[in-house]
Formats: sequence, C-alpha cells, structure tokens
Amino acid sequence: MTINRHESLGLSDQDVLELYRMMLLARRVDERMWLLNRAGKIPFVVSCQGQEAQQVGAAFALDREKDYTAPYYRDVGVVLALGMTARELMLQAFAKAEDPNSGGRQMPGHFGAKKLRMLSGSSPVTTQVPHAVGIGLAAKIEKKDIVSFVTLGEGSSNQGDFHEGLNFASVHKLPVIVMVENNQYAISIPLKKQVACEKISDRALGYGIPGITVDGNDPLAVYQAVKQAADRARASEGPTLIETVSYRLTPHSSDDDDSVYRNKEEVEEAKKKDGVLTFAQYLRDLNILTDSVESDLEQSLKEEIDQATTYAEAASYAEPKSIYHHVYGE
Amino acid sequence: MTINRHESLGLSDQDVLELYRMMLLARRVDERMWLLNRAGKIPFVVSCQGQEAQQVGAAFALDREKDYTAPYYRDVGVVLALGMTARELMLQAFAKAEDPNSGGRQMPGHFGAKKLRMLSGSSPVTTQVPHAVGIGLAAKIEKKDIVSFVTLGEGSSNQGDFHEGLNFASVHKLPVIVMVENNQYAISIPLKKQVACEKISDRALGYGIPGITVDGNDPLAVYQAVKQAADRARASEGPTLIETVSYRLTPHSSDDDDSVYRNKEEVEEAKKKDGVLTFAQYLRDLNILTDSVESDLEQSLKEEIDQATTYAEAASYAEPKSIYHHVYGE
Amino acid sequence: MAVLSYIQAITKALAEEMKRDEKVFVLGEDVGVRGGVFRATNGLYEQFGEERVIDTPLAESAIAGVGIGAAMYGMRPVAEMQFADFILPAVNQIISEAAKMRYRSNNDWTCPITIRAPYGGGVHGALYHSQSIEAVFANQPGLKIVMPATPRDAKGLLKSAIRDPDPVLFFEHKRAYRMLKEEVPETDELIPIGEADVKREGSDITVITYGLCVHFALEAANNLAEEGIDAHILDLRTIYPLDQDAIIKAASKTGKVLLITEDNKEGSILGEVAAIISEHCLFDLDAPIQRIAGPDVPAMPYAPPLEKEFMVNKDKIEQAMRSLAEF
Amino acid sequence: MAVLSYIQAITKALAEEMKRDEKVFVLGEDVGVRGGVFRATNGLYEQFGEERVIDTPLAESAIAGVGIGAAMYGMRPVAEMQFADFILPAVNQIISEAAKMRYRSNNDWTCPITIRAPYGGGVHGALYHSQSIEAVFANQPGLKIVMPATPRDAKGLLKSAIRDPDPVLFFEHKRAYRMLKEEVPETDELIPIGEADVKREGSDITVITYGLCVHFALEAANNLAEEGIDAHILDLRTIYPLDQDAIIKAASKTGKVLLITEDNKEGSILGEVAAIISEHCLFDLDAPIQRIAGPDVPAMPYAPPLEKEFMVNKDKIEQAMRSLAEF
Ligand SMILES: Cc1ncc(C[n+]2csc(CCOP(=O)(O)OP(=O)(O)O)c2C)c(N)n1
Ligand SMILES: Cc1ncc(C[n+]2csc(CCOP(=O)(O)OP(=O)(O)O)c2C)c(N)n1
Ligand SMILES: [Mg+2]
Ligand SMILES: [Mg+2]
Repeated sequence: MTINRHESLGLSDQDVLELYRMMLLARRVDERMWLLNRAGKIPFVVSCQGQEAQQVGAAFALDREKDYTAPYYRDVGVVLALGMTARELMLQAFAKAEDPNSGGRQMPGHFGAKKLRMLSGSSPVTTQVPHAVGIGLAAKIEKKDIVSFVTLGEGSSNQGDFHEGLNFASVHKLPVIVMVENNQYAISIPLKKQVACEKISDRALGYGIPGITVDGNDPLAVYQAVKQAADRARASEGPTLIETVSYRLTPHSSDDDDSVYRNKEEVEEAKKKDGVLTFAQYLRDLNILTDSVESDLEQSLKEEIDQATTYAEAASYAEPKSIYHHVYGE
Repeated sequence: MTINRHESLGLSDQDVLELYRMMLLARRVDERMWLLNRAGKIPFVVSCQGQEAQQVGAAFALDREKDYTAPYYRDVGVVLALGMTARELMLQAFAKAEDPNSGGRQMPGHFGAKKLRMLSGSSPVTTQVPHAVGIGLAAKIEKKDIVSFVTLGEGSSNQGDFHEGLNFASVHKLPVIVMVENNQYAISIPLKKQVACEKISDRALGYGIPGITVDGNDPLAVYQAVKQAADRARASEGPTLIETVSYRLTPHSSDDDDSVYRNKEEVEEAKKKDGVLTFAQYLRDLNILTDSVESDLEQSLKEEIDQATTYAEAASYAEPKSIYHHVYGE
Repeated sequence: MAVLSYIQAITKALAEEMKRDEKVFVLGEDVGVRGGVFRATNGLYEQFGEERVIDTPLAESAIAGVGIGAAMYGMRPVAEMQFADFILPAVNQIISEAAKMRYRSNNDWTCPITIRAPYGGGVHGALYHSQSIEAVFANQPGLKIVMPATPRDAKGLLKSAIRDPDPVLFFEHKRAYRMLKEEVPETDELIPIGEADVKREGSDITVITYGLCVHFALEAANNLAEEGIDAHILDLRTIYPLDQDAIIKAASKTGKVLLITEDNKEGSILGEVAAIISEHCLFDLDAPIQRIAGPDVPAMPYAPPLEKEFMVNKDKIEQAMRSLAEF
Repeated sequence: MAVLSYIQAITKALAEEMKRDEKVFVLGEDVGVRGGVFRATNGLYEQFGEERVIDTPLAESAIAGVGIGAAMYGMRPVAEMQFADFILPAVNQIISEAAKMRYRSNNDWTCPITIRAPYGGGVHGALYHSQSIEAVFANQPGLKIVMPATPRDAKGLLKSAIRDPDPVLFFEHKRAYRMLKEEVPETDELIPIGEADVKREGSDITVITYGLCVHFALEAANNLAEEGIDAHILDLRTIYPLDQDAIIKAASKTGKVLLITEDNKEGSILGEVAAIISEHCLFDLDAPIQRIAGPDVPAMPYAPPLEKEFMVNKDKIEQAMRSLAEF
C-alpha cells in the first residue's frame, strides 16, 4: 500500500495534483518542442525531460511571491512553476518579439523575467551561481526576507564559478540555495569522467555548509530538501547545496546525437524511473489522479500548448532595426 | 623526554640536521632581505617566515632528482631545499641579470628554474595549480615516474583554478600533490573571512581524494604527509590535498602594515610555535643540535648570505635593450 | 575647493556616493579593515560598517559575479580589483554577463556595477602589477571604460560611474594616486562619461592620449611652448566607447596627430583612434598618424633599467611631438 | 590532392600531427568518444586512444591551464574550446600564463600549446555561439592568433601552430566548417604563421580581411569584375601579430582600402590595421580608410531577421567596394 507522503510535508491533495500538472505541462511542452524542431519549425530545443520532478518540486518549495531564482537552461519545470506560461515558452522557441525572456534575442532555454524575479541567464555555464549569491548579499544588506535559488548541471559544478560562488555565500552566510541537477551526463561526458567524488553534495563540506543528495525523480523529496534549505536561509543560517539525482532522457539538445556515447538500454532503464511516471503512479495509488482527472488534464494541456504554438508561430519577429536598441540605458 | 620521531620516518640524524639547516637558511635569507629592504637596497620582500618548517619538510619528501614543483611566492624554504642557492635568491632580490628565475624581469618570490624542474610562477594566485596538474597529466601520458608538487596559500584556495585543477587531477588520477600553506591570513583577511569550512583539507572530499591537515610548524609531520602522498601518486592512486597550518610571522610583504588588521599579541603568541624554534629544540633535546654545531651553522650561513649579498649587489642588471628579447622563440 | 591627491579624490567620491545612496556599497579584497592595499577605501569601513564595505574572499570572478547579481537586484556595487592585472579571472563575468545583461534580456534586467582597478606602470611592479589592461575590454558593447587623468576628473567620473545605469570599468593609474594633486570642487560635481576633454588648446600639433600620459604630454607641451610649438592635447577620459566627435575635431584642428598610450603598441586602443581619424578626416591630415606606446613585449620587467626602457615618458613624448611639429 | 571541407582539413591536420609526433595530444570537452560537438576530432579517439584524446571536465580554465602545464613539460597539447565564446573563463590562463611564460622566465620555460576554438556567426547561435572573440587577445605579446579562411590554409596553419614553439590561438569559423571545400595537398604542407596572403590580385581597390569574410569579399570581387572594378584582396590569416609589410604593400598598391571584420566595429582588430596604414602609407591613400564590421551591439541575436541585420554579408561588402572604387 502506498503511504501518503505529501500530507506530512504540508501539501494538500490539490497541491500535489497541481505539482503533477506542472510536471506534465513541462513534459508536454518539451515534447512539442521536439516535434516542432523535427518539422523544421524551430531551430533548437534543449530539454527538461527526466528532470521535471526535481524542477517543479523545488519551485513549489520557494516563496513564489518573494524569492529570486536563477534557473539554468533545462529548467522548463522551474520556470513554468514560477509563472512563465506555455505561450511565453513557445514565443521563446520561435524567437518572437513578445518572448519575455529576451524578445527573441537569445536561444531557447535562456530564461529570465524581472516580473518573476527570475535572473536573465546566458550560455556560458555556471556564471549564474555568483549572480544568485549577489542576490543573497543584497537581501542580507537590505534585510529582506528573500531566498535566492540557483540551479546548474553536475558537469557545470566543475567550473571555477561554482567554487567561488559557494565559498562567498558560505563565508557571508547568505540565503542561497544551490541545486545541482545531476542527470549523469555533460553532453557526452558521463559522470565518472566529470568528477571523482561520490556525490556532488560532498562538495558542501569544503564550504562548511549542509550538502544533501536526493532522488531527483521524487518531487516530494526535492520539495522537502529545498523547503528545509529555504527555512535555513530565512533563519540566516546560510546556504545549502542540494544535489538531485536523475537522468537526461533526451539527447543533450536537438543538435546532439546521443547514440554515439550511450546505449539505448541505459536510456530505457532510466525511463522506468522517470518522475513523471512514478509520481503519476503515486497519485493514482492514492486515488488523487483518476482516469478522468488524467484525461481532462491531458486534454487541457494539449489545448494550452496548441494555442500557445499557434499564437507563437503567428507572432512577429522583432524589427531588424531593433538590434541597435538596449545596448546601454537611455 | 623527547622521543625520536624521525628515525621511524627513515630519516637519519644527519638528514634532520640538514633539514634544520635548510629551514634556518631560509629564515636567515629572509631576515636579510628585510634588512636590505629597510636599508633601501631592494625594493620588495615577500616572506617565508613562519612557514619554513612545512616548506623544507615537504621538499625533503620529494624525489629532488625527478619530481616537478610549482612553488608559490613564499616558498623560500622549498626552493632552497630543491637546489636554488642563497646567491641566486639574492640575485633575484636585486633583480640582476644572473637571476636564474627571470633575469630580473619578475619580482622576488616569482620562482622558476627549468634545471630544477621548478615551474615558472606568476603573480596572479593559483594559476600554478592547473599547471602542476598538467605536469601530472604529461607524466601519466609518458608513463614517467614523476610526482608534481604545487603549493599555494589558503586564501588562494578560493580561486576557481584551485577547484578546476583539483577536479581535473582527481578525475584523471594524476600524480599531483597540492599543499595549501594555511598561514591564517590572505593579506589582511583572516581565515574566517576567507572560508567557512573547518579545514581547508575538507575540500578533498569534493574530489574524492584524501585530504590531510598537519601542523605546518612540524617539518616531520609535513614530511610524512607529503611522503605518503608521493607514494600514492607513484602508485597511480591519484592526487592528495594537504593543508599545513602555521602562521605568517611577518607582514604580507614589505609594502604591508599588518598592525592595521592584527595585534602584536597574536603575532607574539604565534612566534612561540615558530617551527624554526621548536624544531631546533627537538634537535637539541635529542642532542643532535649542540651549541657548537649551532654556532658553526649560524656562522656558515652568515658567511654564505654575506657573500651572496655582496655578489648580487655588485652584479649587473640586464641590458635595457634585452627587454625586446624572448617574446617569441627564435 | 580643497587640494586632493588622485587617490583622495577617489576615496571622497566613494564616501560621498555611499552617503548619498544607501544602495551603494563596496566589495573587494582587503577593502575593509585594511582600507585597500593602496588605501583607496580608507575610512569607509569605519564610516559605513562591514555590511557596506565588504572584505571578500580572494576570488575575482566571484567579486565581479556577486557584484553583478547585487546590481541586478538594484544595488550599486563598487567592486575593487586589487590590481588591474588581476581582473583577468573575472573576464567571463564582465564580458559575458555584465556587458550583455541589458541587451540579452531586451532591457528587462540591468547591471549598474562599477569595477575599479589600479593599472599602469613605473612603480616597480614588474609584469603583473604594471599592466594596462583596457584593450582586453575595449571591444565589448554594453561596457563603458573610464580612465581619468586628474584628481578632479577621477572624482567626477567615479561619481558618474556609480550612478550610471550600466557596467563601468574604472581604471585608476596607481602612479597617479599620490603623484597628482589639484583643487577639486567640494560640490557634487558629475563629469559625464563618454566625453573627452581638451586639456590644452593648441594649434600646431594634436596629441590624443589618456591616463598618466596626459601629464607627460602636458609637461612636454610646456617645454615645447618655449620652442614655439603649440600643442593641442585631448584627454580621452572614456576610452570605450570613444568620443568620436572630439577625436575628429581635435585631429582636424592641427592635421598632425600623435597618439600616446602606456599599453603595448599593437592592438592598443590607439588603433581605434587612428581608424576613426583615417575614416573621417584623412584629408585634413598633414602628416602620418604617429603613435607612442609601450613596446610589444608582454609587460614591463622589474629591474629598474628594464622598466625604464619600457615606460613611455615625457622625454620620449617630447621628442615625438617635436618631430611631428617639424614634419 | 583531395577535396576537403574546412573541418576535414582540421581533422586531417590533427591526425597527421598526432601521428608524426607522439608529444601531440588533444584535450577538451566532448573531443573523445563524441569526436567534438562539431566533429573536428572525429576518429581521433579511435585512432589514438583515450590517453591522447582526452575528454576533460567542463572547465575551460583547467583545459587551458592543464594544457599549459603539459606544454611546459614538453608536450604539444591541442586544447579545444567548444565555442570561442567559452574561452573567456580561460583568459587569465591564456594571457597571464601562456603568453608570458617564455618572457617572464627569461627564455627558460616555454609554452607550445595550441588552443582551437570555433567562432563566428550566421549559424543561429545567438549571442553566445556566434562571437568573434579575437580582439580580446589581440594585444598580448607572446601570443599568436591565427584565423584561416580556407581549408588549405586551415590545414597548413594548424600544423604550423602545433609545431610552433609558442602559444597559438587558432580560431575556426564554424560556418566555414562544412560550407567551404577545396583541394588540399596530401603532402605535409606547412603554411607559415605571421604571413598574410593575397587571395586575389587587383589594381583598383584593396580589401583587407580574414576568416569567412574573405569569401564574401571574393564573391563580391567576382561580381564587381564584371563592372570593371578590379579588387585586390589580402587575407590576414594571422591576426596577431599582424603582417605589417603585407598590409602596407596591399594598401599602397591601390590607395583605396576597405577593411572587413565580422566582429563589432569599435575596438576590432581593424583599428590596428588602419593605424598601420595611416602610420606608414598615409600619402599613398586616395580615399579614407573604410571599415565594414558588425554593429556595436553586444553580439548577434537569435531570431533570423535580427541575426541577418547584424551579419556582414556579400551584399554589404559589394556595395562598400563599389562606392570605394567610385570614390
Ligand atoms: C563555459 C561553457 N563551456 C562549455 C559550454 C558548452 N556546453 C553547454 S551545456 C554543456 C554540458 C553541461 O553539462 P551539465 O552541467 O551536466 O548540464 P546538463 O546539460 O547535463 O543539464 C556544455 C559543455 C558552455 N555552455 N559553457
Ligand atoms: C588573482 C590575484 N588576486 C589578487 C592578488 C593580490 N594578492 C597577492 S597575495 C594575496 C593574498 C594571498 O593570500 P594566501 O593565498 O593566503 O597566501 P599568503 O600570502 O597568506 O601566503 C593577494 C590578495 C593576486 N596576487 N592575484
Ligand atoms: Mg548533466
Ligand atoms: Mg595565507
């Protein structure tokens, strides 16, 4: 018999259903992106598939009215949970003027929206870690009740900025949560060729802060870890390093061919643990997700994504002459 | 009664006396530098005082015929033990053409000598860590029995290059020893404002390698730690991180005024644990260092340093036109 | 008006801005209790406390990157790089992040950070405490680079930099710190970023330069005045983006142009100045555009005779100005 | 002779050099099993094994820094930066270390590393996969920077870079990879670093450029030939240090000079080219020195119409060449 694990976390049945809806929305949006890419309609996709559970679980643990985030390029689940819409993501994918992230200037996956307190991200990995620490520093100076949440891939945790950012945050006891989404690969490089530590969270000791490793396929485990870290942060106890372990179910991006460096069996094996499936099963076992709820859900997501796609495809590009704008403030 | 600790390490009485001589030479050279600086004869000194024990202890544990080193600017003890002479150090201090480190191009403390397999160092801290890892990589590719030894200050262990270098070395299991000389300060910044970890060696866990903290005032403890690390390296077991704990007895450099940020009592307290004094006491207790040995030693060091100083002061600068040489190979 | 040294002018600008706007704070290595290794932040720790005068760990990419994050939040961080030479670990944060923040977010996020760093040679600093590093950054739209030559400019420009809505690199010549003194208004004077300044009106030859070389050029000009050579001296002040109009005007005025930098010659910012002139006022020129610069060797050596050979100085400049006048 | 694409020429040069000298090895992100994200190292892992084709952790400063250490030992590392845009975290290692190694050690230590990186736009790469980053480094004595425009040059210059006793940055235009093909000698052809190359002899106007723009210029020149305009095209090939003689000769030949880069205009390497010309052959000029470059905005956007607006192309070049000829 499946035990109800969300109640003790303070989550209602409605909360977890909403959590699941968000995970599924992320998955379905992502799947649609691939279809559009393969149809030649959008030039590039970088995927969240396999990481939705950790992304949505984490976002739900934040105060989405106050906290700041610096999501990385796979965080479709994070940004949806924070309030970005499927339509906005489609506008980004089609690089249209209305894309709130960059007006079509940046590639998909380069999120950012001031209205959501979501920092603008770039392509060079890990630069966002010090930025998130800077938000934490500002919060401390201004004595604001803000948690700064940042994510990155496990491969990216080998960049100098990871070390420098975490060290700064820990010395100054800043309200920062660094979540490493360990999906086992950095493009073609498997985990064991990226790091020699057992767990990415082992790095926390070097900063004198808690380091936690959780199952990234379990949104509730991630929710709990991020919630605790946020509580610590709000209590001025400093930063936390969280590692969420899962698997990248798609190639690195639409430009990648993963068959060169990993075999199908490995991917199939990982798919069995896919958080979208396992969490759905959990909800079904508890009778929260019934067949009818599920088919309504799928139906409404499909409509949402269809409309988003149609809208974005029809939307305009920015004016060519607009490229001269916003180099400096006026 | 003092117990003989060096025998079990395979060190003879003569070895430890030589070790002490080297420490004392480093100290006396350094003291002379300050006199010359205060007399306006040399523009700059950066000191080893308080760190001689760890420096000489470590160097003695290496194979000084084969191993490569990348010492940092305080490592007067390391470079002397590796074969640089007092005269050469004076030539460097006076920036004369014969300075083997750079021909007077670089400031004192920027060591390097190919004949000693000692990598050339620069001012930006921590860049030498990846270089030492590169030596380890070359040794591995070429299947050579070489250990690559690199040092840095504890403040410098917060640079990205520390993290990136150690991670690379650990993933590729390279024969590298990284020794952090923790002297409690990075210029004016005390340890607790540099790092939040308990020990710098706690960072080793993040690379899945051994991390060891030893008393930097005890040359035998350092010798032992470096020896074990070198054995590991030679057995293809990968890198080791060693932290040596001591105290910087002088201001950061001749340009610094340390009274602004620390009090005299703290320095006086640290002086009681000065490795040069405590190791001398150890040797006296074991009757290895007698009064007559000691006064002969001091006398001979004084002569060596006097001669070195006279020689270096009288030596020529490089030709002004030589600045155009060696930008590229011919 | 009080007479201030160049470094006092910097400190005063910082103190005034921190007092005016509590979003302004300082961070860097040894900027707190120590007041900076050059003492540029002297007294600020005592006046504003350790939360606004922050001693950071030794990690330049974090100093820049954390500053960038705080600037995105709405703070006005003033980051110090202990020496300009040590800004290089922070290049990715500065070029990929600070410079591109406004543009890449389509004006949604901004990054009003000021990064100060002492640069320049002639102080026995050897290869890594003497460099002019501006050319590394002088090709990055989104950034502004200011290099003041006088105490008054230093104060007025630093205040403008701190209030600027975009990232500004602010390079201070470390030899100017205590060597240059002048009267500086007590008032809240803001000197606009982006405007070059005629430091001497003249009609025979035009010298265009910036930083400490402005003084060498002024001294040389005084000597040459006695010989009847009247030099026009333009101080660029902001070296990126350049003040094209001022350059064109100054070059056209005399038709004989000498450009001076302390940086290595090839690839210095003088190339762009020469390009602007040869694009816009080629037919006004009566002589080839001359350049005086450091030699194309990595950086100046430590030994005094070697350093001297490297450094641009008044004599080298005076000679070049004389031959240009005689051209 | 076989017809090779630009990227095949790169791969061939690597394979030949690795075969010739076992000190040569390759390191970088995804260069091993994956053969590189662009497949420049395709097949090398299979041929030379994982000890000489090294997949590194994702850390550019380490890739450069570890390569530098290995080069000091006496190896000949060829480091790949996955995109030129991502070389920025390694700037400190490249400028402070590689470029200054020989000089600072007074010729005792050397650093024969080659660092390859794909650069350039027009591939829907947006801000961070499209940049021309060379100007950041084109002011650093001790470094050499090579940017070949053709498969044959790519092969011959890469071989020279690997054998060069000093650090070489080797930037490959990613759009050239599969777009350009030509016959490349099977022989061990070495093309000397430091020498520009006349890609087209002409007498009316001079175009000086490098990289992919060479092709745009050649195409434009072909069109213009039909109108009776005869363009001389100099391909810089090595953009630091520049081949001054070749520049002076090419500029003097026609007296009308157009400089082209894909980089942002202000502060690009064209400034130095213009400075060389205006220093050495001002009186041979019949027209102002013209420049075509990317606009001074941070980098090219992603949306196709925006990217197009940014990119230098054949039409823009042809038009500029025509008006220069008519000047
Ligand atoms: C500084 C930098 N170097 C290289 C790249 C190219 N790159 C993009 S994603 C990636 C792998 C990232 O792996 P990981 O951090 O594990 O994140 P994942 O993609 O697996 O989620 C690489 C090498 C980059 N974006 N930035
Ligand atoms: C990249 C860089 N930033 C700043 C400096 C200036 N600097 C020189 S030594 C030093 C402190 C180093 O402290 P630590 O690593 O603890 O070594 P220690 O001097 O105490 O032996 C600083 C900030 C530098 N040399 N390089
Ligand atoms: Mg990954
Ligand atoms: Mg220290």
